[in-house]
Amino acid sequence: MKVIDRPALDQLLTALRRRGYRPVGPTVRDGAIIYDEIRTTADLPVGWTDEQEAGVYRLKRRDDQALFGYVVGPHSWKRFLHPPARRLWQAEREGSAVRFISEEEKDAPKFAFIGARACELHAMAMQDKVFLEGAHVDASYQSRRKNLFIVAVNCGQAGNTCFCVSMQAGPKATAGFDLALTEVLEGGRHYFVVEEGSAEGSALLREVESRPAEGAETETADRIVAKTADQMGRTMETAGLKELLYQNYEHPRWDDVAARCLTCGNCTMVCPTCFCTTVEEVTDLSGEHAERWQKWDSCFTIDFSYIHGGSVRPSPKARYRQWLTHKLATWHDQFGSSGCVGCGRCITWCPVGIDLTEEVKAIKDSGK
Amino acid sequence: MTDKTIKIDALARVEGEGALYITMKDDRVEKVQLKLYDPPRLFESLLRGRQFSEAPDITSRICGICPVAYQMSAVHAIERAFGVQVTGPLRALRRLLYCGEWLESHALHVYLLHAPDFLGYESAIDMAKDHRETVERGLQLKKTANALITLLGGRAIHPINVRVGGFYRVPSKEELKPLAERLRWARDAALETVRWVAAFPFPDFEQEYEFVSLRHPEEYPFNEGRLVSNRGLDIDIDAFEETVIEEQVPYSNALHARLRGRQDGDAYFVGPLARYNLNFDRLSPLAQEAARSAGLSSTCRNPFRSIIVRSVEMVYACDEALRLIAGYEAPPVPALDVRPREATGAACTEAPRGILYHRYRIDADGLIREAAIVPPTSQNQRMIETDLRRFVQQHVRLSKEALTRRCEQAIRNYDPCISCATHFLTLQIGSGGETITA
Amino acid sequence: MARAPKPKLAVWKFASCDGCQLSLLDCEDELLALTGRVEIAHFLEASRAVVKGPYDLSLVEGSISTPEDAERIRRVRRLSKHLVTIGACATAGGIQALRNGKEIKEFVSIVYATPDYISTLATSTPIAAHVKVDFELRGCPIDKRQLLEVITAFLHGRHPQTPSHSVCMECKRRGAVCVMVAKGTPCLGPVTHAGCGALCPAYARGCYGCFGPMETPNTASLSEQWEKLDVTDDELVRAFRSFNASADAFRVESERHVRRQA
Amino acid sequence: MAAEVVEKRREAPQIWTLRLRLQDQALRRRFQFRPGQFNMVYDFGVGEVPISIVSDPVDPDLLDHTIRAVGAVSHRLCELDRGDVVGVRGPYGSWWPLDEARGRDVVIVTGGLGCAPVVAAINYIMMRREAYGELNIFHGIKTPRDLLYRERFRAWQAAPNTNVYLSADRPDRRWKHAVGVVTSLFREVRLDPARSIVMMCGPEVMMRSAVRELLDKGVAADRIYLSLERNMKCAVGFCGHCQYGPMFICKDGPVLRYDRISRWFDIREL
Ligand SMILES: Cc1cc2nc3c(=O)[nH]c(=O)nc-3n(C[C@H](O)[C@H](O)[C@H](O)COP(=O)(O)OP(=O)(O)OC[C@H]3O[C@@H](n4cnc5c(N)ncnc54)[C@H](O)[C@@H]3O)c2cc1C
Ligand code: SF4
Ligand code: SF4
Ligand code: SF4
Repeated sequence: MKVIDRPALDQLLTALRRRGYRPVGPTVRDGAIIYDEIRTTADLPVGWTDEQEAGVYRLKRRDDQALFGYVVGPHSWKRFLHPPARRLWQAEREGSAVRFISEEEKDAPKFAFIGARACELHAMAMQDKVFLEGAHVDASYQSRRKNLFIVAVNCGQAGNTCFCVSMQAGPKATAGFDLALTEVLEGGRHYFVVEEGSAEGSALLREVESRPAEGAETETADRIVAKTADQMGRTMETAGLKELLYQNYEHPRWDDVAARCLTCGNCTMVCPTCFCTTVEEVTDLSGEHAERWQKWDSCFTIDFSYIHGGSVRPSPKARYRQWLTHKLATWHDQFGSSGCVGCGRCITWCPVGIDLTEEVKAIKDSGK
Repeated sequence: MTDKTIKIDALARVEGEGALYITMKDDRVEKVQLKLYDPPRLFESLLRGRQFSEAPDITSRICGICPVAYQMSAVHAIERAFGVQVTGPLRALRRLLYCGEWLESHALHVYLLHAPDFLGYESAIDMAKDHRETVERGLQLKKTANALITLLGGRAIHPINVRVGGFYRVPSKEELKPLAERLRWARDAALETVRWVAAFPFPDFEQEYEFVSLRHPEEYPFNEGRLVSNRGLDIDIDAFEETVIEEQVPYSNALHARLRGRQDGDAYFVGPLARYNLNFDRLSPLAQEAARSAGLSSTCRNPFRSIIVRSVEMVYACDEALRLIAGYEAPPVPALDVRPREATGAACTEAPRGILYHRYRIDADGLIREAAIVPPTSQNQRMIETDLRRFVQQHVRLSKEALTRRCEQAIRNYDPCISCATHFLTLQIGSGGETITA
Repeated sequence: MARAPKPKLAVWKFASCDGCQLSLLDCEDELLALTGRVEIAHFLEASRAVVKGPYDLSLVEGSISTPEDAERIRRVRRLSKHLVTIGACATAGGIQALRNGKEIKEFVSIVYATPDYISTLATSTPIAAHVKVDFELRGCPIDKRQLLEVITAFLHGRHPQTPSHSVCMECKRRGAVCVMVAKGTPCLGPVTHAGCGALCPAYARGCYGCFGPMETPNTASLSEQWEKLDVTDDELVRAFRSFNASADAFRVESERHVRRQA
Repeated sequence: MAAEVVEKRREAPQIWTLRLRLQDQALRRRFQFRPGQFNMVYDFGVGEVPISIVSDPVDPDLLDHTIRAVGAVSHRLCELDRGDVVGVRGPYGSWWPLDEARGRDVVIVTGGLGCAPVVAAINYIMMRREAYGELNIFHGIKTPRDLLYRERFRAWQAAPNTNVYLSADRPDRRWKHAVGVVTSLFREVRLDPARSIVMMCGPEVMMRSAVRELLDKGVAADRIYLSLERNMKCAVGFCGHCQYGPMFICKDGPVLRYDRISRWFDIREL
């Protein structure tokens, strides 16, 4: 373990940029903490925190200058690895011939994620499973993923909609990072305890002013993370959850939640593991050029399950049920784990505050 | 000696739907009727009971060509009611937005609607077959204007960002920068436009007019000023309704307006030509220079030359936009706090085709109790008819076909917007013109 | 593609503001290319040349509010192989449909000296209430990229891709911050048809529903949420009564709140 | 991958078979498929849809696709002519258990208008008729007008050791076959549940009752195979559209063994 003092943290960004990385990380915009390009640590949400509730998010001032003193916002890193819209391929018509042009992946951007949380690392691992570990590999995702450098941050506080502990996905980053920071503001000092997670992480760290961590410092860091674990705003009982949901496809609770659900798709858009996409055909007026564009899609739309003659899931109930059971049950069969990391985004960003932990509990309390 | 009827059932290349009927007997013009037959959409009625804050969004739907004008007149009228004055960068942004609309509307009219008349084409699309580069320049000018409106307003048609008190979101200085680049190109293209249209053939048609426009102590008018004319009118906007009389005519869905105290039947002229004649001294040096080099003095009384004036105003709009961008610093808040109170407020702003008047009576809850809107085209309608009468009388020798084309061109001098003009008028049963050619 | 004779495009206007057809002229980069692919056979706003029908593709703007127009749209339909309505006026009656259901005499006599003249204007109805419509493009105004999509889709013989899900999906894709969750600003995005690219939230205001209802709008649930943000029934009525006031879901929801006020 | 339409055959009104050949030689040589699998077929400017391969795998150079024109893409595909070029990705998905079925009786159950996936299996068996036992083909339709492949059924009926059973819900006067849902025919035909393997595709309601009947008759759940349809964008498990409970129809299916999906089979709007 090493320690970087607050003023030296900018060297980390400089070092990353020197290596050709584009640092992206949390920054304040339009009343929330979102992810975007970061030039210096001043771009981070210095002295900000967030308060979250089902359907409610508010930025608040902290009484210190913490850089990472909040939890997760509406963005997730999938925006960079699995972008909201991406061209898949193009076709040119030349006479009766058609030529297909695939996308070049060699110029994939080289991102450095600053401040990825434990739950987010788990989410990335889940998308890795989807896009990299099956019979087919998503080349675009793969090249972005390969190029990636991750500076994780262990959470110093939990949000009111967080339940990563239940999902065994946090609050401490255990794997899948190059460097992991724990931010400490105590006794007038402001420093970061750094854990190295990869050879490149260690190499990079050598380019930044740091010193070996003292025992007290690592203990403080551990204490902070442990405290966070005790602060979880939500919990979810996961034991037997898959079976519970498999047995309750016809539970009346689905009707109740459907009465509230807007089928707006926000939960799927903010979810860091949701991966579904649609493809649109884009043509121009020349009639000689066509493009296939992939876009984030959601199981809450009617078109999602459309087959000729109608949608397979016309009712909002069936769509909510698909989403929840996919996340918490069928995901296990598909990818060997739950599809939920307990980040709480879908709870906070649901405009009507539907809370999946409550839905699960309701089914558990009265289900088969 | 002949009798002749000119009948255009569906005017083309104007905004909205209108028809023209002229009858001549023994070479004398008997009747000139410009019918604006867009079905009325009853805006004044449906504004009643709406929240004041909805007025800019609702009235913008009166006209897709000049939505910004409606938004500007609405917010200024309501702000006057509430005693709010928007100043500094917010005021500058509004001017900037208006520059965008003028540039857009003028580029549309000059290139796509009016120029084909001078060069003898049915449309700009036909014109593009011989003058592709020119039409493309016009389209790029329009596109630049739309980029400006889109950045400030969210979209080019019915922008979503204008509100009473200011905006919902204001751009940063950075965001405006790339626009400046494009506007510099546009300014050159506008100068090029002036040169291009100055060389068009213009009929001899100098007329005596009463021009009416806003006049501001320092600026070429957009949103503020007194209402003045070259015949001594000089009033505050609050006196508008005492001054302007609107009358119904049996054949049109638009009211005719005239000024109180003038002779019955006297028309007045609003729009670019009026602004130009009354505010030449307020144009930027570059725009003045462009006008002079196009052979215009500080007055111009040939409405056919309004195409040059529009082009000069395009130069001005670019120039002014660049000036505003250069001096812009983002304001601390996107909008001033607005508290409704029981009050009435009126405002006039200069829509691309002339003054647009709004008045609202608002109650203590901020609900609109009464609204009145007088758009430029209904003010110009009588003037157009007067022009046509004179013009046709002067050119009775022309063939019917040629005369018809000339009449259309004369109507387009005013860039009439029929959607605006008929937004609230009485529908005449059975007046629907036939527009289907099957 | 076989170079058959160019398909004929016609643009028709009914009660409207002209904004939707202006969107076609706003396709500055594509306009000339378009004229290379289709024959602009009837488009009064742009050309005095009128080519006889029938037309392969008719774009219809505006609502039907007079008996003459009700007759005219039937003729347009007969002349058109494909008829696409563009904009809220044509697809839902537009803002002028606010008169629908009101005592029209009373409504107009507020302003008009001779309300008798306008007795025929009792309603403003969408085109589809009068003739068969092949496709409806939403928006007040329509989005010009979507208009181009409709035209190119027509040229390629496919269905236009103008998803009918919520504005929220576009809001999130563009990375905007939800104004309702983060600021407590009422937003109609969750019940509004996508297409604008979530403009309003990107400009820090709530969506006001100008694209009309989405595919499965749960207006009741959204209203309940708005009430938690201190929105009154009165305000809810107005929110659902704007440019798509006559679209079923919005009309029903506004009526519900009218009843609750009473 | 670009593929050329080398032949086009009309099967019925609105149904055409396109014979495609991949243009790239190297790709063509590598292309191997099994009956039941499908390709994603792309028409320029219109879109891409999943279509089963119905030709025989011994000749993977030529790929037959029988397409029913229902919507935009399928209509356009049916309008293509010889020499036109489409895009082809594939083959994707699982296949019929035709190796396992060798030496057994095969029961084919289809219904409705689209039954391309089982045609691939029937064609395969026909080409290797002696390798299989009795072949019973059950086909249910709503009205006689929906019987699209009269010729084919006649030809199959004529093959050795092969029976075709047709049933119409709403027959007309000239209908000579059975009346009612197709599953009612099972009662009349002697099937040896121990020797039989079932391959099925068609509307899900029909398949539900067919499965029930067959189970009642003693056919083991792991001897019943179904081909399912779901919306599909990518065909490689990325787009999520084709989920069916824990399955992705594009990669776990489209051919699924009944015992693996029995848990989900009766759930509506799954
Ligand atoms: C594994 C599999 C094999 C198939 N094999 C054949 C075959 O051999 N012959 C045949 O005629 N049809 C087959 N289908 C059905 C065929 O894919 C649809 O008829 C086709 O997608 C309809 O597209 P469309 O654009 O013409 O129709 P539209 O109704 O316009 O559909 C719009 C879009 O929805 C999706 N869609 C609609 N219906 C289906 C569907 N049934 N399955 C999947 N996606 C759908 C497609 O993305 C389509 O482009 C198969 C489907 C699957 C899943
Ligand atoms: S659960 Fe909430 S966020 Fe998700 S679709 Fe329903 S209303 Fe939208
Ligand atoms: S701001 Fe409006 S459109 Fe955007 S996510 Fe929130 S509710 Fe939906
Ligand atoms: S966000 Fe809503 S109101 Fe705003 S432009 Fe889009 S659809 Fe219209």
